[in-house]
Amino acid sequence: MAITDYSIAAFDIQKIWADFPILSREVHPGVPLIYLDSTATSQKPLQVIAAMDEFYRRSNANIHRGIHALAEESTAAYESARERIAAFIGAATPREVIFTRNTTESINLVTQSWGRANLNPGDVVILTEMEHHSNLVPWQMLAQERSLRLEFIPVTGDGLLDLDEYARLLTLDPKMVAFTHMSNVLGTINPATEIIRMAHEIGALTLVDGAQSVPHLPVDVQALDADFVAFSAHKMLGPSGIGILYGRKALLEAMPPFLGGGDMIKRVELRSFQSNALPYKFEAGTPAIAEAIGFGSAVDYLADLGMEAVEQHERQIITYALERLEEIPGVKVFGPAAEHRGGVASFTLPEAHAHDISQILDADGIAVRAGHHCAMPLHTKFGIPATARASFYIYNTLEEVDRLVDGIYKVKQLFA
Amino acid sequence: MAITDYSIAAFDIQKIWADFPILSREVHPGVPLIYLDSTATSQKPLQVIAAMDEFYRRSNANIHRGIHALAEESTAAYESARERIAAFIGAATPREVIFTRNTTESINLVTQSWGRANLNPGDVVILTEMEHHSNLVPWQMLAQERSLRLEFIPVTGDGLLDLDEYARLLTLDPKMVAFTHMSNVLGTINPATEIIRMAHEIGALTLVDGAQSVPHLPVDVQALDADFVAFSAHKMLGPSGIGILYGRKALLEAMPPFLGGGDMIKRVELRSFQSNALPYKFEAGTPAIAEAIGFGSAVDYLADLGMEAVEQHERQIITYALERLEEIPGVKVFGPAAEHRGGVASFTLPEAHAHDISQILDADGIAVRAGHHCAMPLHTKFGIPATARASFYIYNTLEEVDRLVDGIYKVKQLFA
Amino acid sequence: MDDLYRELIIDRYKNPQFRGELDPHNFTFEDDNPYCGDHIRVDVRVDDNDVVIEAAYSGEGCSISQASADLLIEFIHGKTLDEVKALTKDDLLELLGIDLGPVRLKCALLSLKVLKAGAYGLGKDEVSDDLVE
Amino acid sequence: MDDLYRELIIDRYKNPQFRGELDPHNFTFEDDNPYCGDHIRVDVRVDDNDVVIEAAYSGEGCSISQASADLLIEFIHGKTLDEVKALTKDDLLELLGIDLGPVRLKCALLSLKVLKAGAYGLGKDEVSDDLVE
Ligand SMILES: Cc1ncc(COP(=O)(O)O)c(C=O)c1O
Ligand SMILES: Cc1ncc(COP(=O)(O)O)c(C=O)c1O
Repeated sequence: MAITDYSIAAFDIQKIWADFPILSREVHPGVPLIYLDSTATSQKPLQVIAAMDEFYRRSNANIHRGIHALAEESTAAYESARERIAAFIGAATPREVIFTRNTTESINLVTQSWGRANLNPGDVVILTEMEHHSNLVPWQMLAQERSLRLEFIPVTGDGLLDLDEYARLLTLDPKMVAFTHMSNVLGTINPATEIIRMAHEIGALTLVDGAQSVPHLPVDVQALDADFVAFSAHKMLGPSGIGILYGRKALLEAMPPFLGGGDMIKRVELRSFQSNALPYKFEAGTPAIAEAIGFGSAVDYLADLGMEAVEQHERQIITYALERLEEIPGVKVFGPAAEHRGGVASFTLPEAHAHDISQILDADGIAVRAGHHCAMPLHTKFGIPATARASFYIYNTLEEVDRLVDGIYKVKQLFA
Repeated sequence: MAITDYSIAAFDIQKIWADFPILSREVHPGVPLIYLDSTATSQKPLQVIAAMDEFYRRSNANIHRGIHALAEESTAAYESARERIAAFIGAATPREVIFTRNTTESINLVTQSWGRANLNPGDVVILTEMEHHSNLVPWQMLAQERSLRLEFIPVTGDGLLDLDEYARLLTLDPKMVAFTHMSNVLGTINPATEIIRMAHEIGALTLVDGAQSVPHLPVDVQALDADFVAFSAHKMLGPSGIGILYGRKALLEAMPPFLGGGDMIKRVELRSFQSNALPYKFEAGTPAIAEAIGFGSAVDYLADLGMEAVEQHERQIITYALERLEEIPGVKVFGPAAEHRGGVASFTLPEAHAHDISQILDADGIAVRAGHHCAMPLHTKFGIPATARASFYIYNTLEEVDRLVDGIYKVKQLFA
Repeated sequence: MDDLYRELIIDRYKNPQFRGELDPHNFTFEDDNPYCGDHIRVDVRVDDNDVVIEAAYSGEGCSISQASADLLIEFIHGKTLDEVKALTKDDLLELLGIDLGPVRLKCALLSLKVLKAGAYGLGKDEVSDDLVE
Repeated sequence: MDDLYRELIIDRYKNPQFRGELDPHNFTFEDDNPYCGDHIRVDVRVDDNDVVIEAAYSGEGCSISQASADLLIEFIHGKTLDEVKALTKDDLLELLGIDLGPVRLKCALLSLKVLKAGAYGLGKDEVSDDLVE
């Protein structure tokens, strides 16, 4: 869409639009894209696309073992990406930063390596009712295998975690508290520092699902005092196929390997092996090399904007979006007030199913997601099968919110 | 290097060179690249790079759940790639084709899902002495966890599997025979059809490590009658970060999930979940979407050339390379005669360590790998810590073999 | 978005013609699409020659799932059970007359899946997407 | 490739000046680089003031690992044990005077790792790359 809205001062939106080729695309003939689905996956700036392109055109080689020039360039680029990502999240050392496929694999690495080694029948793990399936199912699998007890911090009617109930659950002496920093449905930004402090007081470890927070908020893993943090590149301007598990060095060092194979070993005999040092111990086989390099470029882009500015930009949009959505008769937006949330608004209409909302909006080029957003239990709790979700990122504008609102009025008219 | 060698008729090398931008690069000022390290990872044609570039510039969205136009385009492109890969390997249905990160993860999926569900203390698994660490360590991890017995088909002095000893090992009633179709060190192409037939006769399942065979030979999983086949995109013109596990539908259906999370579920409640249908059951979280699309493009490229032509091209080069290498005094090439091998030649020199060979060759732009090539037990068996390895693919020429030989003479001179 | 979507689908969704339950019936079946909560039940009555003489659907969900059911039920009146069992995805898409992406396809096919599962007399656990592929 | 590589490294590799074993010695240590099989042992003799008065290395491997060891052993003659313990990666690279990629770096640093592990009196299991970073 044409950008006529410069009311948002956090950064230069016109410059950002020039960096994202997809935003100038028409989704249907004559219909430009309004992309409001960044919570599912973000768009990618030219800088990220070019970094990967350039890698394949100039430097591509397998890493770590090669002596020839390309192998050295590739290894240096891959490890430099790890260092920049480590700096971006404030890790004490790049060795604490493990490349995985995505948030989901990062969490499975924790459940299958740390969990199998440390949890015993009857042990309690605390999750929350607002978790994404990626932070539920791995624990359910482990709970079934190890007879663990899963307990859930309840979500209040206005989409916040019930911290009193959390305090009560902590008396069960849990070994682990695993929670999402920001809900991908409600947008709720949970008080991670407090949740972690309370867990540590009773000796529990913590895993932060940072899939939505690391892309949208300043996150410093040492300031949070988190034990594990999981996130995905594709939600923060980076490519698909790569994510991160951050873990405290001492914890990672004590954990058994997760997947076995090339690169994660120091020495192999026919019937035994010795694991490699961190971070390689957890990176079996040829990793996602170009993707790591693209991810490095993505955090450079975000760091240049400044994560405070990113957060401020989204706060302005979501504040405006909640105002505008709530003035539409019948629209029900789930989740807390703007000051407790990031740029996510999930809503329902009485006359039309979420799928129909999304399909009708698509005719106007507006991309929103419809469904349970991989959070079925939360939807069950709110008694709805599906919501439509508009989500915002650095490239979105207030004018796009207006177009969304116009579109919702069209849906209402069609289904009246 | 300038291409003046048109003696190889299997396909038009000049056309191929035009497709691979990296091949025109100078690795040092004035020194063009001679890339002889495709066994570690192949280079990528423009078609593959462009497919991913185009995806990020035009269609990028998360898949499977979205109704908007971009999500539909992305889903269709991702699934179309799966279909083309399935056709490329002759799978009965695309549902048997599971996207993983790489060969290594594919094998771990089998050991951790099929293996944990089906193997019990004392059960025998047969491997070979020429396996890559990726087909050793996952079985060692499982063997330790489940008290399995691992047995190894020996490698003969000329780098072939000892099939008499294999027949004897089969009397141990193994549950699984997991072997590499083509050795990444010796280049040996193992008689996979026969190995599988013999395993099936006594009721054992088979896993084929196809990391080197699928890129270089015609491989039809149904003709092989293989139960599982693992391979990586990055070794066959495709991107990093994506690989395949092929498995027979009935086997995959009976297996428990591997990683838990979004997309691999049908239904989730707080304390339980129901797995999704194939192939999604084994694809937890946002997959490597752009990479799948690039992989689809890579198999299109190979299918256009024809895998028979690819094999023939490499047979010509390796035949010539073995001839030329063997005429250099002191060079010892490991592995069988050309008719039993693909385009891989690992060798040693008495006067210089493999690292030195590789570094000196690099000064002339020649990229070969040096080390144990993730096959330490095989190197131990041959009593050498490291070899230098030259490996060939569709873009290599006889003239490049000559340059390699010139380079080796230089090494000999320096270290004389 | 196709104009047909607006006209045919939304019209059938707002003004269904075969909504309801039949009692007695020769078979009934219900299932849902876990991705979006769409739910469809079909009740079918056949004569001695296994020809459908009356049928109805009930349930809830998006316009595509409900309108498809309405169109499908209309279509099977006068068809034999064997003809019903032989119905394919393409038959249903022809009825709808619009292009559907992969997600909406699942919505559209729910009623066909339920109908065929009922016609074949399958148990709840035996239903799979293979029925409509 | 740097010409220095050819001259200095290959010369030292072919004509080592401090190759051998020392008996008696004040400490000895050996280890290898599993990636390539390079192996280095160092033997060191110090006087009453903990100053290195004699040292030697033995082992096998690529030219970088062996030549680095030769240069390093030459360098520590006359240094105190505390000075030896304080040696860094950069000190060694200065001795070598050439740029090294990540893999060859491991070859080059093996002798320093072994030397420092010996100087600190570490056990075999306590050796880590942290010693040379
Ligand atoms: C025979 C063989 N198996 C397995 C692998 C591992 O492949 P990846 O690193 O892509 O998982 C390789 C790659 O070097 C290989 O050559
Ligand atoms: C809160 C949250 N956790 C986890 C995930 C899973 O991320 P991925 O699919 O990249 O593994 C998502 C993505 O939808 C998410 O929003």
